[in-house]
Amino acid sequence: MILHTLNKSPEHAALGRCCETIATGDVLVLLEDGVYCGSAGRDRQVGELLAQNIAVYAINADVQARGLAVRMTRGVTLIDYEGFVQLCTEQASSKRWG
Amino acid sequence: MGMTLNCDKEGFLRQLQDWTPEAATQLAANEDLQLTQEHWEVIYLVRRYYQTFNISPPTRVLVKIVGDQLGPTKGRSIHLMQLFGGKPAKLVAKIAGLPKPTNCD
Amino acid sequence: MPANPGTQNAPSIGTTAGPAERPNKTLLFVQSQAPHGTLYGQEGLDAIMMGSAFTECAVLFVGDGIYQLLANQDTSLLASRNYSVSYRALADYGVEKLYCTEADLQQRGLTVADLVVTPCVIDSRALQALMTSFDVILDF
Amino acid sequence: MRFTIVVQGGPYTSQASLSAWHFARAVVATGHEIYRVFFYHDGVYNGNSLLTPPQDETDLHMAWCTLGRDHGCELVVCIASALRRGMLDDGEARRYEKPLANLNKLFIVSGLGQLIDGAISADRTVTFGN
Repeated sequence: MILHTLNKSPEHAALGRCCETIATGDVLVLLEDGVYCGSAGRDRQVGELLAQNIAVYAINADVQARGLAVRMTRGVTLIDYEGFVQLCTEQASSKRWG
Repeated sequence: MGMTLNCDKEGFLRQLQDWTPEAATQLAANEDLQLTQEHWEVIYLVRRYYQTFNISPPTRVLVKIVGDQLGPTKGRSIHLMQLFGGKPAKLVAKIAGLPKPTNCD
Repeated sequence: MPANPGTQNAPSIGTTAGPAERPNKTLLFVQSQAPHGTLYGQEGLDAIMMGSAFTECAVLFVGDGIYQLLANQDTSLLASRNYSVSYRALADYGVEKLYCTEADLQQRGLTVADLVVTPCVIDSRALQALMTSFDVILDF
Repeated sequence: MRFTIVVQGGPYTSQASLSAWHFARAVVATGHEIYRVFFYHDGVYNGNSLLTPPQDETDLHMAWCTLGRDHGCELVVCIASALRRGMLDDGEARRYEKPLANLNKLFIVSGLGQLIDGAISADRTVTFGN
């Protein structure tokens, strides 16, 4: 399965394209401005993914840097870069959306 | 004898628009190469290809298009190496007035 | 500048190492940017052409990436490289598999007749299967 | 596992190269191996030895150099991307008759074949761009 990375805020079409393409068993890692996609008020599409049991992660350093620590959607798992590496080893390939 | 061309240290034209058949003859002479009909058909083919597709073909692709357009006996790397030496795409680019290849392939 | 122990051992350039001894991984190149606004498309195409020297390669155009294939691009006034026509040479490089989605064409009011080459048009389910079927995805 | 990391973003323009650097360090820290870091597109600017950020900001260029030196991780800059953006090593500066070279010697200038080789030879390829 595929590890998808998304580094753009919900303003950008990358989120929609990612959500259309992501499949059951894939995982999504939000990084850089992508972490806004998992924050309160901006999380509609990420919420839909979570409802489909697609695992969504966000890079903690990006969340903290943007002041989003208390605003992240329940169900989005915060990870450090080591966790990111671990997820890469568990998925067959990776796809960048941005 | 020979015309004076504005070339860089490696013998590539600095300005591609300076290319003429006479320039090609001189560029080849600078490489101790005398152009025959078989050279010219490759030179013109490559220039046409560049003008059509905006790319200089690497040797692998050069072999294919020479084969497609000039016949299978000519579409072999040995034929192109006999004409243009060990790195045919690079020397063809130089003589045909195509952009200097990056040290990429 | 720091001392450099590594440069003397620089790998040989380009394609000198033959693909034969490598695992036969397949590559999917994804073009997602419109042409000319950024250089992603042009440099992505360079990578595709290089990839074709090594292994089986395919190209997927997503979103505005499909605009790279729009016919009638004339960059002479812009003084920029018109690499749209270079896509027509991809077959000579052995790259035959080009894909885009029906939705991306429709959203942009395009049909394959508007493009310089004819990609295979797929739906979003086939898109998932396509991405999964390649060993490596390279995004531009 | 062996990772190839592709960096397409320039330092101090987007976050891509900072993310890639954090990721690269984590690869090493978790006992995995970096097969190659390939700098493409604006990513080639990471090799610029003239980068001079303020002292209280992360020096990304030096950060890459440290990674390359301490972990023997191969830092490869795409030659075509580098030349058109004015990133030259000594050899290319001579070849193109340019007055100076600005690419740090810890970075290797090589062809796009190294990107493809990296993608084929590593177990995983991860791309960072903007």
